[in-house]
Amino acid sequence: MSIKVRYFASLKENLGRSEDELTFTRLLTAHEVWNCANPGKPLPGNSLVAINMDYVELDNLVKDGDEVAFFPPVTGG
Amino acid sequence: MSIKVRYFASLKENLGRSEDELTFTRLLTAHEVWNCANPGKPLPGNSLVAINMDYVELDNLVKDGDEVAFFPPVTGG
Amino acid sequence: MTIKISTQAFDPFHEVQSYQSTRLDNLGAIGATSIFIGTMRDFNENAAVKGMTLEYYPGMTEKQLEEIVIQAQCQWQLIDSLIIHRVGNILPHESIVLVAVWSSHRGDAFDANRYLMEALKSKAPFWKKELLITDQERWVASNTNGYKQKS
Amino acid sequence: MTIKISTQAFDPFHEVQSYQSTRLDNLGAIGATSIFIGTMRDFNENAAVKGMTLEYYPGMTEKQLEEIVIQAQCQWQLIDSLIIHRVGNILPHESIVLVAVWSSHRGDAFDANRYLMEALKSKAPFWKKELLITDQERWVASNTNGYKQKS
Repeated sequence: MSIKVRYFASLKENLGRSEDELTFTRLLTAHEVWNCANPGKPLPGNSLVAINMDYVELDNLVKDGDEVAFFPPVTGG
Repeated sequence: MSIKVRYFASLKENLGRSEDELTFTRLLTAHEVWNCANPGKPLPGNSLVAINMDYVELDNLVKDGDEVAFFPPVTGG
Repeated sequence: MTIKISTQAFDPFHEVQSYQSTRLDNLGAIGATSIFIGTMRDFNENAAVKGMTLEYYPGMTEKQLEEIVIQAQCQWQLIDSLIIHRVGNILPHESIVLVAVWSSHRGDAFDANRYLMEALKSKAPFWKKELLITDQERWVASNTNGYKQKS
Repeated sequence: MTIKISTQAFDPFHEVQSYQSTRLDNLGAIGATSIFIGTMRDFNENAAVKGMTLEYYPGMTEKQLEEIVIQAQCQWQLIDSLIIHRVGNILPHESIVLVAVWSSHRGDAFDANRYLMEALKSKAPFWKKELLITDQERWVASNTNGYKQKS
């Protein structure tokens, strides 16, 4: 199962990279994807999560080919 | 006591005139001013009244030199 | 605060832009601009309308508008505001009213603009007489309450 | 409905006027136009700001904005709407966001515009990083709720 992970704004800056391409053999939640991609770095509590550009909860399951994005609260407008 | 009375919009059109200059010897309310200026023509119930360009109630007293105005509900904007 | 009664057609975008560039000196404080433009429709209450005459009460109209703006300034933090209202003979598509509010924050700009429009429609002495395409004339009876939810 | 992400500075008045004259064909139905312009201030949270960078999520930002507009169209009767949001490097006084709503009635125009702005600020993936005059950089932590009354 191949997953694209994207990071934006302060999350991206803190991690020092904007995306990961990951391969898993079992179904994971979005939160587990973060933990596998960033071992030892807990996801900041106010982070937002999107799968394929729709907002989801952290316990949503990620499917093969999905794009998972993590980012801080939005501040546009 | 000299009073200027002004009429606007449909009230003016229905009366066929836009103002009256009236002289009274006693204190009158705005409503009495209307009745004296327009005998037999009751003031339409939704009319608004202003004295010297401020909204007032019908039972407000009118002073010498005041401008009393009667007009229908406003419809600007 | 600027209030204008205009006997001529006016371009609301030009008016706002020109006011902003010539009259406002603390542009860096402006975070939010809320603009409302009321335009003459070619229909009203199920009738086609081809023209309108807007009557007002010179002196009282300006006085009431000033009081409305002062009330808004007491309730919200505003940098400036501009109100232009058309009078006289008006054609469909022309602007009737412009209310522009400049503020640092959007809540103030939105709420003050809305307040100014509702207060203007309920307190400023203007009266509309419509000319229908049937050549019949009719006075508009009363303004609706814009805050009320439609069913 | 038109949504634009702009990497260049834009003139909100020119954009609204040009959209209205070229894209709207039923002008006679328009009675109310509500416009909101968000502008970059030269201060924020007690610090002087000399520049800003606006990041976004290409694809998701447009998708979320479209969903917001569709929600507004379900709740209010709208003739058309235009949203422009700036991204990239921005200077004080420049426009960040434009929301314009055309409707027959003012209640719809006001309420939809307010809804669009609040929804945009809470849902559309944009992130602001401020450059202070001290040359320090800082991410804006979160947007306020514009409906909330200030004390």
